[in-house]
Amino acid sequence: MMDRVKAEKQKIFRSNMITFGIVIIAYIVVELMMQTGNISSLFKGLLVPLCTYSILAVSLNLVVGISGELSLGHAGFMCIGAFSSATWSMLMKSSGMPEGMRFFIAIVIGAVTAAFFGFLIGIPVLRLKGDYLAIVTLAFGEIIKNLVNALYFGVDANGPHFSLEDSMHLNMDGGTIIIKGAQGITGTPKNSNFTIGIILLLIVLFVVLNLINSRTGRAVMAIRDNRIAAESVGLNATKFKLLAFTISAAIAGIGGALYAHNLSSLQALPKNFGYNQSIMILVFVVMGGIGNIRGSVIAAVVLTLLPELLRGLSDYRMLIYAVVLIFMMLCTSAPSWIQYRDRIMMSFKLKSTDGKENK
Amino acid sequence: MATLLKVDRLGISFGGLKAVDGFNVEIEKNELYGLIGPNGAGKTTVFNLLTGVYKPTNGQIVLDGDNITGLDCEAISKKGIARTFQNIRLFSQLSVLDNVKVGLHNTNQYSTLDGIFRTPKFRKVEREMDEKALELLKVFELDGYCDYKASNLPYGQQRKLEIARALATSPKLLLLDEPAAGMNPNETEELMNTIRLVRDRFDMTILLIEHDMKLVSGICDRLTVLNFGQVLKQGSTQEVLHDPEVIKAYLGD
Amino acid sequence: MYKKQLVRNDEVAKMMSFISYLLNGLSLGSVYAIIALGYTMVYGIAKMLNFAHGDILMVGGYTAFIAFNSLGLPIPVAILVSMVVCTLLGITIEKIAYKPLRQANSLSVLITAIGVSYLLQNLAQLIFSANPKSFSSFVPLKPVKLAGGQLTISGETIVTIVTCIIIVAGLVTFINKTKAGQAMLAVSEDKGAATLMGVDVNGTISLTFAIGSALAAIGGILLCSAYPTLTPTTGAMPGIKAFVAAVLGGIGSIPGAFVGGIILGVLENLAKAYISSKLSDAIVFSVLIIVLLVKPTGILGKKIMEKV
Amino acid sequence: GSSGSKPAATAAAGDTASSDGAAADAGSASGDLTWKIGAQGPLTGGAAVYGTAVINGAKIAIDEINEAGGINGYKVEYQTADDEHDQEKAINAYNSLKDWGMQILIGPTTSAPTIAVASEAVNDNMFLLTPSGSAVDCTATANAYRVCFSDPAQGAKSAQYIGEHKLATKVAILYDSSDVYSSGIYEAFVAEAANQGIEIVDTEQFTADSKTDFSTQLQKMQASGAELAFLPFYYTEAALVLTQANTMGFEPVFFGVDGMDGILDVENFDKSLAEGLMLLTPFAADADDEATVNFVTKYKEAFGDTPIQFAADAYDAAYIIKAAVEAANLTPDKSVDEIGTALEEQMKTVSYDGITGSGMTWNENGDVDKEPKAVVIKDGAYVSAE
Amino acid sequence: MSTMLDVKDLNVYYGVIHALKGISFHVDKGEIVTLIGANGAGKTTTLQTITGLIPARSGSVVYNGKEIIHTPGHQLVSNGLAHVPEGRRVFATLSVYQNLMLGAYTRKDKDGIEATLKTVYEHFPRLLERKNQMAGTLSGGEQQMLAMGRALMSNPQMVVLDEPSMGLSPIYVNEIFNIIEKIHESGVTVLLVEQNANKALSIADRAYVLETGKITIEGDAHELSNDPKVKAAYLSE
Ligand SMILES: Nc1ncnc2c1ncn2[C@@H]1O[C@H](COP(=O)(O)OP(=O)(O)OP(=O)(O)O)[C@@H](O)[C@H]1O
Ligand SMILES: Nc1ncnc2c1ncn2[C@@H]1O[C@H](COP(=O)(O)OP(=O)(O)OP(=O)(O)O)[C@@H](O)[C@H]1O
Ligand SMILES: [Mg+2]
Ligand SMILES: [Mg+2]
Repeated sequence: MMDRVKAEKQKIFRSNMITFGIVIIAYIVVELMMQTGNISSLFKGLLVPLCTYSILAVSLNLVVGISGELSLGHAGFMCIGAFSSATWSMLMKSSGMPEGMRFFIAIVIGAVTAAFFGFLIGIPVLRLKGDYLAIVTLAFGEIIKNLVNALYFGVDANGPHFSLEDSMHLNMDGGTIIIKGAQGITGTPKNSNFTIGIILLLIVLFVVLNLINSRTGRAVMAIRDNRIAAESVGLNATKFKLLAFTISAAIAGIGGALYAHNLSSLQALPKNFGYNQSIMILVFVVMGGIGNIRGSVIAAVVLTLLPELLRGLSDYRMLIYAVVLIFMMLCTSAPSWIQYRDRIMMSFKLKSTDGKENK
Repeated sequence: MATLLKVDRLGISFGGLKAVDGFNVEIEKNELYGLIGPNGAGKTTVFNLLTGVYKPTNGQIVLDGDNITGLDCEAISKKGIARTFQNIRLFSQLSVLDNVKVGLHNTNQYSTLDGIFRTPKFRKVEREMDEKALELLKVFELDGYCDYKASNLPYGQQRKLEIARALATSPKLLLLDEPAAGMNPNETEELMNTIRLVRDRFDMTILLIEHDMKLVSGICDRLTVLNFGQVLKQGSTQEVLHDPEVIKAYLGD
Repeated sequence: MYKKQLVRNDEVAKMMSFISYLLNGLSLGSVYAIIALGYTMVYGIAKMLNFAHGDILMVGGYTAFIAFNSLGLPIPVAILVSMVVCTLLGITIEKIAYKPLRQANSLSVLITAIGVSYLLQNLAQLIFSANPKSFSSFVPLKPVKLAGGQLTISGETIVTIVTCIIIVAGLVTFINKTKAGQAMLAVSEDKGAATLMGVDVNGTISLTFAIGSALAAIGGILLCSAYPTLTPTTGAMPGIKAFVAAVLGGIGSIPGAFVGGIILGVLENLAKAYISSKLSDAIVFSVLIIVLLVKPTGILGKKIMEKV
Repeated sequence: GSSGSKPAATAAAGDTASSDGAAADAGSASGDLTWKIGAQGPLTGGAAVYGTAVINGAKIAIDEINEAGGINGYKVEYQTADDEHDQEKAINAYNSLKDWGMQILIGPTTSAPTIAVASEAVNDNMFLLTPSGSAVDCTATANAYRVCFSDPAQGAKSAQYIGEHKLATKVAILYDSSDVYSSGIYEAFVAEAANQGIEIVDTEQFTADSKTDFSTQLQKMQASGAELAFLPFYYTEAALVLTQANTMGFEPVFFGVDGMDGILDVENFDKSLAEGLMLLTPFAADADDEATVNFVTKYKEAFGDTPIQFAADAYDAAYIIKAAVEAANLTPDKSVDEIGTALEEQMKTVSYDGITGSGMTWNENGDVDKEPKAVVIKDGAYVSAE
Repeated sequence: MSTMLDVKDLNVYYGVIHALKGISFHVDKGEIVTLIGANGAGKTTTLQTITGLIPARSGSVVYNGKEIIHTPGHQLVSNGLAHVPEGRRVFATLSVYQNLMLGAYTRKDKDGIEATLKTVYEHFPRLLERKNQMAGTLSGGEQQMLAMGRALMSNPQMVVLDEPSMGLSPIYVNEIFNIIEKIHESGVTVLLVEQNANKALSIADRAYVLETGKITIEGDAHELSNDPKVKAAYLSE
């Protein structure tokens, strides 16, 4: 039987390699296209966002798919990652620190800050179940957005100043204001690029895929499948849920850092850090298959490209996008559609082995 | 013989209902002990109290000299009680093998970072886990299904997998809640052999709930009969099963 | 003496403003409540978060606007037309977009609902343009002045609260006393077992959507009467707030939706008045979180026991 | 006050081939060569009103320009893109326009996207003239200019106006704390108010997520004894604010900013609620000068609505570009970079009379210098406040 | 004797899994017929297909002379077909009483319902004791009684029972079989799936043996209980 177990491991390994392969091949192809100039500005501009959303989708899948909790506030972690990393970059902008170093630290700061908040938020939130958990994460996301929108931050000779009122209340003595409430941060260095995006995506995939296929990942999935049984075999459900949540928040923070350093201005609008964005990320996860990491990446790419490809339809663009969204969901999840699909599949490979199909 | 489990005046109420009241039992090491009683007598509730799913309102539980009263599930599992559930609770999306490997979680350890970076330690421990898990599955003749999704197993197989998973935690005491439910007589017969085998091979102490009298009389050394949350009768299997009160309340004729 | 008088006047004034903040809160809260009722109905029975509920509300608003302002129909007829349109819309959406996914993962339906929400918003924009329309209040009542004019309760507030109470009472009676209501309870628990009881599951869910959507129409009209700007995104934010209200009250619970809505509205206004108007969202959401931590199934939510 | 003149370029280099038949000939003579001008703004979602206005306003101007023979003798092709009022989508929109071959951009419409796009476009040295991106940083890059006032300019000018005209000494402010535009004006207003002897008795905020119910904020403003309420936000919310203030009997002087323009044209809006509302705006749709009447009539004909300030800004933007291009004597065969360099240079000297101001000139920051008009609403119509 | 239920050539799939491979059998009016078979043989699937919970790929099910293969499941109840499902499926957050009343959902005769309720409480006094308890917190056996009682509330002409004795104490196993016989005596036709094949065969008129989706043996219940193959596979001595 050991060979069956080995074969199964081999299968997982192969599947992971395919995931990495797809990303790497996509990278090479795009780089080649860029070298030869065969690429539109639109597509070129989309490369970093594609990495960002892939990372976010993988991050959320860790919570929704692997840990089995519905989170509707993921954009909040992205927001924290974006603002904390951008603040760092702004502070260090004129410090003479090498750019690469500065950006690297910015990403780490984004991840760590988001992880910290993920942990903090996770402690109370993970006690809740199902839709209640969803609404509380949504609430947290909105709180974060609301606070960031009210936050003023500056530094002068006397050190840092904070205010939730307005820039006058910072009582600054010269110095620079970095975060200006709703006006956010402007002038963030544009450090993100496609190569860095892909590297980050690969790192995230490496961490998540290996995590899932390890003792820890198994524990998280066991708790998802049956919390009581998991506790009865000695797993600390809260600890593992929190672990998954925190790692997921850290990854979302990385996505946020990548996002922030791709645009020169950073504002917490409902569109980019509100619940709408959280839901968009959730759409990637569900569309790509809950728990399916590779699917998340593919769905994130397809669904980010789709509205851009539909630009030619002008007024009807978002309308058609909505219809396509509904249609795709029906195609991938409606049992009647799937049955139809299966039936067609079956007529191809008529009567293969019986028992194996149970798998 | 040494006493493994000693339960004293254990009780719990739900609202006004005293589901379990003044429950006592002493189980010896390596014993196969049966807990029987009419529907709703409180048998499953006793299991829930023993494993920390519910906190007892009074009484005390001592396992192998350790007072474990009031601990939570996780801690009790680490102390050495494992169980199966009346309504099967498997990790339905995981493979059969992984279900057992989750059971091995606390006995075979490596850190999350080992897992992420695939260190040699990870490889070594995973291999050990695979071997142990397969060994356990073999006992229940489930090794052939190791790569099936747990929810795709037939009902009887699922029950066996639950036992295998419980054994994986290397418990001192194994609790089985109606292991033969939904099995036909043949399957029940097989199960009895398996339970005996488990006891002998793993030197296990087993407390089981069952309504199938063939199984109970076939393998249990001693029995406790619960009725309305209280102990109605305790003693050797034959003695208890012939007790008129037990017959009246539980067995019928 | 004189000073004391001043202090007392000051206190009276403070009291008055407190009461009037409370009234503002009631007004907003009752609108949330009425929207939350529709949310909770659909969630409770069909077990889905219908994120398009807010947009059905918006359709209700536009329909009423057209019926009343463009076609010149009398108010009751306009309300009726709006309800009929929303009901049909709700049933149609359910049939086409949600029903095929009934057996699927509940997240799939959630995503589809989001698609429907986008669809409705964008359709509305194509048809009505993004320009706001000013809604004429459907409530003919004049504001009631109390305490010598220091307090004003708008007609909309009174009507909304009364409507809300009537609907809550009606729905509670409907569910507890009628067969269709019992059928809804059964469906909400276990669709398969409900079928075995002879309950027409599809019909019951359609009925739920019909009721929920009709409520959305009423909610839309009352929302737009109290806060009279109508745009294609009018329903989005109140929809989310109402969803929050429904959860706060205990999702699936009809009295809960009412309580949750009122509390949310009052909280929002008191936070604006006494703490910070820019942080009121954060404050409201924080309270929601605290309530749920103390009572994980909302204020009036049923505690779901999992028997082991 | 506004000049009643037809929009006309009085560029430093003087009129080139911009007039009539000759230009049309030139247009056809130059074969396929055309200008490619893009415009972008939110066309879907909550901010779609503004983007739509910009795109439509510019369209009217470009149609007129083409009818009159194009720019410098070349016809103009016009393409638009939706940016959903989002920085990232704005860059996508910009790039899609670039792929189409855009040489000059009118837009983006809203501030946050403008800042993002401007800093992206500066790499291409794409000249962009935002009709309405008012945050300071919108024109931080060399390639970006704007038609509207900057937020600080509006805020400061509003305070000055109130101070100079002694409209009130006790002022309460309500602004959208989640909006760049609104909070930018607010800050500048407060800074200037101190110089004008204005006492700010109450400051209230709302956010994009809570803009249904303003009653509590209004109540506090009322209680503060404010004589004037400063409302630096868009008319969509203002319509609601005025309705609610009316219900509770709060009747100070309401003072708005350019975003308030359009309030009278909200379908079915009770105009009496806006009676006495003052706003500093460079544009009023019912001004009776020939140029405005021409624009408003055409706009209504084409799109069914009365144009708001955004549309007027965009309309002017197209003509300003025309003026600058012709002043620099550019032709469409030039590269984006060449056009950008030339226009950036030209903008510093160009002067333009449009429907949103006369004698507009630009400084090197890209900010426009023009006088706002103070208008007040009387009998459901704008009249000059002076 | 007229045929109550006639199943012909029934094929059912779960996705690609062929769960029922063209099975045919019939139940006559007033009979008790039992279906026995190992775990996963397809017994539950058969019952669920008959009562419309699972769609069939092909085949026919005639009930009371009417083809019902395409009849929505809920309409069968008012035609007198009741189903006690596997796993009890009680409405967990509703009270015992509410559960029972839902059993009578299709009935309109108030007095009749009252009378049936009384008999159900007589069969299962425990349910009367617990009539206000949330069904989800009942013990396993109590839930089984509730499921049975609920089915009886519809006053059926025919019941299909899926392992009604599962999880019941010996006393109640006997009791359940007594009740099945009583119901049968009152004129109800019974199709019974049981693991407790000894008991099932002892009260049944006829029986079918199901093996991996196919009917392999059929015949008189008494004869089957003496059939060596059946004895070896399904019966205890
Ligand atoms: N969480 C709970 N809340 C309320 N009552 C409960 C709860 N859990 C169990 N009970 C009640 O306690 C009694 C004992 O239940 P328990 O499940 O222990 O019975 P049991 O002996 O296992 O019966 P069975 O053999 O039918 O499984 C039952 O009457 C049940 O209704
Ligand atoms: N929902 C499902 N999806 C996929 N396969 C299923 C499903 N339900 C049942 N099966 C498979 O169909 C076959 C028949 O199952 P069924 O439940 O009808 O068996 P059964 O005879 O009732 O067994 P038991 O005695 O365990 O209740 C089994 O192989 C089972 O694994
Ligand atoms: Mg039990
Ligand atoms: Mg079965």
